[in-house]
This record gives sequence, C-alpha cells and structure tokens, in this order.
Amino acid sequence: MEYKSNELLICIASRQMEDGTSAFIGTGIPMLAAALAKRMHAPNLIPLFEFGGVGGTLEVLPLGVGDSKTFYKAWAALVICDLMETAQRGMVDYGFLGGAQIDMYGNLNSTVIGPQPKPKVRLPGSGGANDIGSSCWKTIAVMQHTARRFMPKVDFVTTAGYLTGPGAREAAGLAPNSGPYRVVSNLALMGYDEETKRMKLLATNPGVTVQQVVENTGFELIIPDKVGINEPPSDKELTLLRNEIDPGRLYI
Amino acid sequence: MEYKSNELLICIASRQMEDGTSAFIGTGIPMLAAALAKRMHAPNLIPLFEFGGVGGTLEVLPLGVGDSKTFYKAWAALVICDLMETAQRGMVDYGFLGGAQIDMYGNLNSTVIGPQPKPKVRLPGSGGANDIGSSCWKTIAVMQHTARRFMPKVDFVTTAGYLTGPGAREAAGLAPNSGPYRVVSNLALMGYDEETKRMKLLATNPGVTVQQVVENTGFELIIPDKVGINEPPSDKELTLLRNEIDPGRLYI
Amino acid sequence: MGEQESGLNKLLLSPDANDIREWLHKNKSMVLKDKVMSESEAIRTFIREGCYIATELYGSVRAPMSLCREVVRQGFKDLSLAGQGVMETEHLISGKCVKRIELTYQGWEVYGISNILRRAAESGEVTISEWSNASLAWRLKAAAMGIPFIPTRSMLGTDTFKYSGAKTIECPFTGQKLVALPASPVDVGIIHVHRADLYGNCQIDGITGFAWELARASKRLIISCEEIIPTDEIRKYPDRTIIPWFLVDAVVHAPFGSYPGEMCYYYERDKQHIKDYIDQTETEEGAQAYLQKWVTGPKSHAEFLELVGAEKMDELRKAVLGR
Amino acid sequence: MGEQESGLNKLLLSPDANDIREWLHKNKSMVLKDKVMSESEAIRTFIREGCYIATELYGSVRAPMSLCREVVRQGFKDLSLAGQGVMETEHLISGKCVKRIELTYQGWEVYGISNILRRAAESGEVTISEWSNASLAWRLKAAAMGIPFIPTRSMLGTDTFKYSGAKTIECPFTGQKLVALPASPVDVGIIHVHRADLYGNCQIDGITGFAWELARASKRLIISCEEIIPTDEIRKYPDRTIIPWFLVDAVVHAPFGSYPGEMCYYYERDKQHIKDYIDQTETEEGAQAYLQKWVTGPKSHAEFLELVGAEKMDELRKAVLGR
Repeated sequence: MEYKSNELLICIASRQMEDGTSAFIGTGIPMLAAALAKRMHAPNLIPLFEFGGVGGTLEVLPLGVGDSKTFYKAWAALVICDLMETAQRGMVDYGFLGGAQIDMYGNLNSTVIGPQPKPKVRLPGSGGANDIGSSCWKTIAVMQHTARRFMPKVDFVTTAGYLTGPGAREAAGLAPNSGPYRVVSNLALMGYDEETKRMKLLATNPGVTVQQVVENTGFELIIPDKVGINEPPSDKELTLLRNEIDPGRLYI
Repeated sequence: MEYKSNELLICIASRQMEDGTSAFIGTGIPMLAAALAKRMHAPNLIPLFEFGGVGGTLEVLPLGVGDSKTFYKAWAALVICDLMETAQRGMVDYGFLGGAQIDMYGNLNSTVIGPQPKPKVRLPGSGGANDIGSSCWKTIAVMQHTARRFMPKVDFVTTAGYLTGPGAREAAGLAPNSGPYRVVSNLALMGYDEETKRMKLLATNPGVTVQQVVENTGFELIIPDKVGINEPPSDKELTLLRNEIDPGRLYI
Repeated sequence: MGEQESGLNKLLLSPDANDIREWLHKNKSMVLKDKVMSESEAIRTFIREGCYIATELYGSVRAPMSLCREVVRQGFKDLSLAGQGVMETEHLISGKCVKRIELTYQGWEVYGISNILRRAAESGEVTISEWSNASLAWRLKAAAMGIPFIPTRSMLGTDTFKYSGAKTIECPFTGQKLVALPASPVDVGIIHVHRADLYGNCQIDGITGFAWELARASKRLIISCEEIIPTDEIRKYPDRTIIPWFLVDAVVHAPFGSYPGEMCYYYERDKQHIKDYIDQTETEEGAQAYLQKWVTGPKSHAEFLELVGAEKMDELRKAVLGR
Repeated sequence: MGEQESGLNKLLLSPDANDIREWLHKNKSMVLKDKVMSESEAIRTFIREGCYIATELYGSVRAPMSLCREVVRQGFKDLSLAGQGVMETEHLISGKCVKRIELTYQGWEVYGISNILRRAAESGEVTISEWSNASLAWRLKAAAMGIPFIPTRSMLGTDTFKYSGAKTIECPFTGQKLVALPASPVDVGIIHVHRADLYGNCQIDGITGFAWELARASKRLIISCEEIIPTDEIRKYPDRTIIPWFLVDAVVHAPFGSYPGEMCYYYERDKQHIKDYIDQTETEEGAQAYLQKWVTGPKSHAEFLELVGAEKMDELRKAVLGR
C-alpha cells in the first residue's frame, strides 16, 4: 500500500515502543504511534499523559495532553505533579519528545531560534519536555530531518540530552543511566553510541540512502559498518491507522 | 449547678475560642470545648482535624483525630499534609495542645520523662503537636496544674513555645508573631507577657487562690496587679455539655 | 559545596513564606459567606494592575475562558502571567494585558505554535522567563505547602534553567546537585470547576491538573463553575471537595465557562471554532478582529453565550464522552 | 550560611533518589497482573527480616489490622517501623517484631498512653528516633516526589529535631533557616482501603490520611481492601483512583480488615473491644494473652472474623454514620 511520510514516521515510532513498559505520550505522532503499538506488538504498553491520564485506551484520539480522551476508560485520572513525580522516582520507561533543533548529543530546542531575550522565532517553550527528558529512563525524539534542524549547536538547550558528552548528565545532577535513546526522523532511525554518547545511524527509511541522511545532518553522525533498512508500513499498520486509530484524519 | 473539674476545664477552654477563626482540635477536652463554643458564642468556629476533617459539625463526638466523625457533614475531608501545610502557610489561627510538662516559656513535653534514649517514662511523642506549635498563630495548652508539670526546665522540648525567651523562636527559624497564647489549667488561666514572653497569671478558677496557683507552679509565674476570676460553668454550658455534646459521657 | 548557579531572571513575587503568612492572616478568613458574583465584579474586585495571575488547566480543557475574556474587557495593561495555557492566555496577550510571562508552554499542541506568542515575544512586547510544566507546578506546590522552595531534578544542565529564576543547591544528605525551585505565590489564581457551592467549596471531575496547587498558592482565588450546587451536597461528599471555601474569594456561575474548550462529562470542545480561531490569529489583524467579535464585543458571559447559540451548546453537550 | 545542625539519629533507609530510581526500575513494572493473594502469602512474599515497614491510617481508623496480625503470626523479630499508629503498631511491638521505630505518636488519644510502647521503650527493647506527624508525612511525600529532601518549619528549635535524623539548611532564596526532612522510602508499605480491583487500583472514602504519600514512598506495597471490585468499575471512575496499580504488589481481600477499628461508611469501631484491649494491655501478661487469643490464635483473617462473630459485625455495620 502507498503511504504518506507521517504514516511512516508513526509506524517507525510505534515500533520503538516495548510491550509492558510505560511511556509519556505527547500530542500528535506519539499518540498515534502508541495507539498503533497497543494494537500491534505492545498491548500492555501504558500510555501516560502528563496532566494525569494513566492507561487510557486511546480508543478516541485526544487533541492534547490534558484532553478528556487521555483518561477515557483509564485506570487513573491523576494530576500533573503526581505523574511528573512518578517519572522523577524512576517509574517511567520512555518519553517522547519533539523539537525544532537537535544536536549530536540529543539536546533539544523547543524554546527559541536566536537569543532568548529577543528571539528570531519564539517557539512554544519546554512544556513537559524538559521534565520528561530529565526524568524518564529513555527518550525518543521525533523530528523532521534537515541540516538546519540536526545542527552542531542548538540555539537553546530546552531539554537535556547527553549535554556535552559522556558524564555530563551526571555532572549536571541528572540521574545515572537516563538519557536519549532514539531519534525517529522522516529519513532514518538513529540511536546513540554507548561510549561517546554521540548520535549514530541505525537504519535508513525505505528509499533513503545513507548519503542523503548524512547530507541532511548538520553534525558528524556516526555511521556504523552495518546500517539497517526500516521496513515500510505494513498493510496491517496502515489499515489500523486509517480505519481504527484516526478515521477522522485528524493527524494523518 | 454542681460541676466536675474537667467540665470547668472544658468551659474555660471553650471561652478562649473566637468566633470566625479556625483551630486545630485534638481529642478530648479541646473537642468538647470546640463543640461547646460552636453552640455558645462561636457558631462560625472552624474545627480542623489534622488528618483531614475540616468544618465538621461535631454533632457526634469523634474518638480520635482521624475518626469519621471529624468529617461528618464537613465541608472537606482532606489529608494530613494539606492541613499541616495550610497551617504552615499561615491560615490556621489556633491550635490546642496538651503535655506532661510545660515551662515558663510555654515549651511543652509530651515525649519522655528522663533521658530520651533510656526514658523513665515514655510518653506518646509529638504527634501533630510540634507541627501545630510551629505553624499555628496562637496555641492554647490544656494542662493539669502541679509543680511537677509546670516546671523550670522540661525534660524534653517536644513542641516549641517561646524556647529561651524573646526572639528565640525567630532565631530558630520559626515564623514571627506566632507562639503560645494561653494555658488553661484546673487551677487558672494563664497568658504570656508580651515583652519577656514569660507565662503570667490571667485569672484564677472559682475557689482557687493566687497563692495556690503559685504553690503549684514550679517556676516564677508573673502575677500582675489585677488577676481576674473565671466564671464557673453556667447552667447553659453544663446542660449543653451533658445533654447535647457528650450525652454518652465519653469524656465528662 | 559546589558552586551555586542561579537562573538569570528575577522572580515576580518573593517566595518568602513569612510574608505570605502575614498577608494571608490579614486578608483571608475561614468565615463562610456568600461569594457568588459576576465575572465583571470578581475581576474588578480582585485584579489590580501589576498583579501576577495564573490560570488552570491547559489546552482548551477546563479553562476559565469567561473570566479571561472579562480581564480583556476590563482593559488591564500591566499584568504578569504564569504561562501554562493556550487560548485563555492568548487572549490576555492579544488583548495587550500582559507585560511579563513566567512561561512553560504556549502553543496549540497538534495545531502548532502560537502566533500570538510569537508576535509578542519577537517584538519584545512581553518579557519571558523559562520554566518547565513540572517546575511551574512544583513552584505552586511549594507555595501551597508554605515553604520557600522545593528541590527537583528538572531543568538541571539546560538553558531552561539559565533563563529561569531558580538556583542550584547541594542536598544536605546525599551531596547531590539539585535545582531549588522558588515557591510561586500568585496574586490572583483563576480556576474553572464543575461544581461549587456559594461559599466556594469546589468539585472537579476527571484529572485535576494543578488546581490543588494553584488554589493553595493564590493570595486571591476566583472560581468559575458550571453549576452552583447546594452546600448540603458538598457536605454529603466532603471527600469530593478539592478546593475548600476558605481559599476562595469569588464564585462565578459560568455555564459553558470553558467554551470553546471542553469540560469532561459536561461538553465537548468546539473543534471548528478553535480551528477557525487559530487560522484567524495568523495575523495581528485577525487576532484583533476575533477579540472584537468574541471577547470585547459581548458585554458579559451571557451575551457571549448568545453569540455561541443554544444549538451549538446542545450539540457539544451531546458529543461528550461518558464515563 | 549559618551553622548546619543535624539530628542525632541515623536514618533507617537512605534518602538517595538515585538508589530508589534504580531499585524501582529493576523491581517494579506497569504490567497489569492479578495480584490477589492471602494475608499470609503477601506478608511472606514481601516482608523480610530487617525491613522498614509503615502502616496507614491511624487511630483505629482504616488501619490494616488483618495484615499486622499476620506479621505477628509469622514471627518476625527484626523489623523497623514508621511509628504513626495505635493498635496496629502496638501488635507489632507486643509481638516482639520490632527493634527500631521512627516515632511520631504511639498512644490512645482519649484513652491515654500506650503501655506497650512504655514497656518497650523504657526497657530499651526498641530504639526510637523522634519526628512529628507532619514531618513523617512530608518525609514520605519527599520519597513520593522522587527527591531526597523537603524543607519545612516543623521541628525547628526543639528536642524533637535533636532526636530526629533531620538537618537544618538555609533557604537559597530568603536566607531563612529551615529543617531539611530526609525522604523516607519504606521497604514495605501496608494500607487498607475500601475498594480495589485485582490489579491494585484503589479507592478510599473519606479522609485519605497519608495513603497517597505512603503508597508512592513504598518499594513494596501491600493493599488490603474491604471489597474487590471489577476493573471496569475502576475505569468508569478513574478520578477515584488514589493508588494506581503499578504501585501495588499484593491485593488482599480483607472484609472488616480494620476491625476493631472503623471504616467510614462501612462499619463503626468496636469501642468495647478496644477499651477491654487497653485495660488488658496494662500488664505484659495481659498484652500477651490478648495476642494469643486474637492474633496468633486464629490462623487466618477468616478465623479471626469467626472469633469476632457475624452478630458483632452486623451491629457495627448498622451503627455506622451515613453521608
């Protein structure tokens, strides 16, 4: 089946979600990805919404992280502090993040382009991103892949990735063994090198070459000897997305 | 009408409660005093129970500060942290306290007689007393009056009074303008001298002489030129206490 | 102890717990009295130029829209804002009521960024300090607890910290580096709830966001509610009271008070209205035209609801998800 | 910075947030599974000698009596206890299960002091550090929040502070002296609730004491409940869930689990039983006789309830105050 670019993004993001884990879900692609994962390989994935929804069915798509659909048939409708503290306590596995810019250590900018006091472009700000990036064990960024977004130094570190490299998170006071895990882009899937904490290519999307990924990345991306190729969305994934998850085409 | 010693205590404690104020109420005498005050001069007194009951009617007497009667027809059934934080924020006017020992600065001991690690008598411990004494604006102690209980130096400061005198609460980090306000005993009603923060006699109970109060006080009590005499329990007070407030004679 | 770092921005209100104690003691009381009044009276009575105000919840969900519209109507020019909001706070910015924002997020989630915030921030019309969702909620929690700060791990190592007003500290027990979040008392908190009695005892259905924290951090608290219920109903279910009366200064009866946002179990959001609004606010002229038609045009919430129309409200009531 | 003062007593568990993070990550999961088991299995599975345990609520109100009796039955000898309790914790002391207490209050309120605590403390059988009700609750709250300490004004200037394990600090914003309360994670928390589903999602009526805090501060959490309800009922009222399943390790069905204490809206306390118990515990022999008859005598909660008798339970159910 034919598919659109954001359908591919959703499917690849979805495949990163592990059954039996918990994940902070933001509005948009992560929401659809979680809804898809729950219907595919991860029925026991627990979606958490930062304003309090815990374990909702995602039968009806929410339009925001405080939306009543985030706790429809959920096990608990709690409060923002409780959910953020649950993450701070170390009980949340994954967090999904977005942003306008990312660097090779996975630091994310969703605050400003240009200087903060007089910005060229004012972006929405941290929201829950900084908290999720500080406290979840693993974060997954979902990004548009261009050299202006994958850049050597982000204008503003909204959310901590590995900061300046190995040991920097711990030196800053953040919890050991936490940090960026994956980057899902329209071109490829990236991870991080264990030793250097630098972003590395894991797999290219269907029809995308390694060369294209490198050209669209503004910093030196680690290219391992073996780079995988992501499977395109399956018919089953697409059918679920289009017919069950987002029949009103709010997002796709 | 004839009355018993604890009926007198209850009535005098009750008269210290001001209409339109809030007070942390402990089990026993303060509970009956609050129930009486609400029916006499202070219908708008708001009783607070530290485990969460706010504004209950006290139609049925509770047996403890967590008892379901503390929130029967109450406006709110909250939690201990919330109530203690409300006091810490400065929203609670009065707190009632008890203890085995008190000194001239109103410091209270409800923890141990003798050394803490190997006590002669182990008492219950602070409970909410320390918190109430730290955070309420004014505290009222209800005590049995003997020279061994009103003593120069308490064995253990469970709950801060004026500590070592003027300025000591503030130096310890406690909020300005808070501290001990009244002591209601079976012999007399005491207050504190504004300047020295030392306990002073305000009024003797019916049939008690100033000399008797002094003899039963183990420290130098300030005796002002004018000492009042507490009114005995009125017929109305006694009738309310016996017929409405504690008809089952749980406390009186 | 390691070097203490400080965020660059000044706090809008002092986190000093003693000052707040004295203020609350002098100005609030536990006496139960009828606090029901109109939007107009509530805003006029409790908001002053220079005030630091905050709204709850977020994202067109249980947002105090009728009260925010009234703030714009009364023409305030110099407010400070705790910036966790969407349409409610956009109105305040668009209405030129706001000079300073302690911001965590101002955007439209799935619908994209806030053009109104962009114009205000890029022109320098408002000054902004940066915080995260949790750190802002925790700052309110510290104020609610009556303590001057709360420690956390959020914001460590980032520019979000640098452009905040927080400080780093060392844990006295573990030596760990932490962020000390200063308590954030607010001059006026504005919260929309499902039900309240005339004294201000409030019930909320569904997630309660940061209503608990904001209610307790507010020196003045204005409540709007979908329904005013008998106080006996409150007293029958005291365990449902999330905001007790003594925190509340005004109770405003505002059915559909969150419109065009949603109110769980009561009514759905008006997606089309919101979408049209967002399109319209792409330009400053469009934003001002919206304000004129929907905010300053109607003179009261009742007039606003006439503009919305009974049919639309019926439709949104019917569209709501049940339990 | 002024001189830092430290309480004399060592903490029983480290407040280090990183250690707790690692432990929870390794040992807990969000997977939904049937956790229903007996008192015997729950205690045997999750409590070990040396554990630091804590119960909720307090004062013969919603106390996890059936679970505490089972701890005594299983003959533990070296537990540490967070001491905010009455009969529930007296049983543990009387049963010689406890060596160390972080105490705030152990007494009978209107009925006077605890003879069992007196004997244990005065003989040196248990060692005690001192805390206040709020400081103990706040210590649990700090653990629940995932932070190593919380600042407060309580305990300042007193011997309660001196015999605690807290420290003083200076507020980085105001310079005010504060008490830093170390987070108090507990090895095993034990909470009795009105209703739970088989996964451990819990509902409580009335005041919720410090259930929220203890549930989140507990590395292992054992729930007993009056009723096990269908999970669909939980999902219909997600806003009633105070303890979500992922905090819970065991769900024990224990009707009249708080007897002889009360359970609001379900049953009254058995005043006579409590009064007789207190009289009997004036002597060590009496206390041991009570334990033999009521605690170690019956081999299970079911046998205990037989001893209580259906008639008594009916009477207490009827005596309860409504809403």
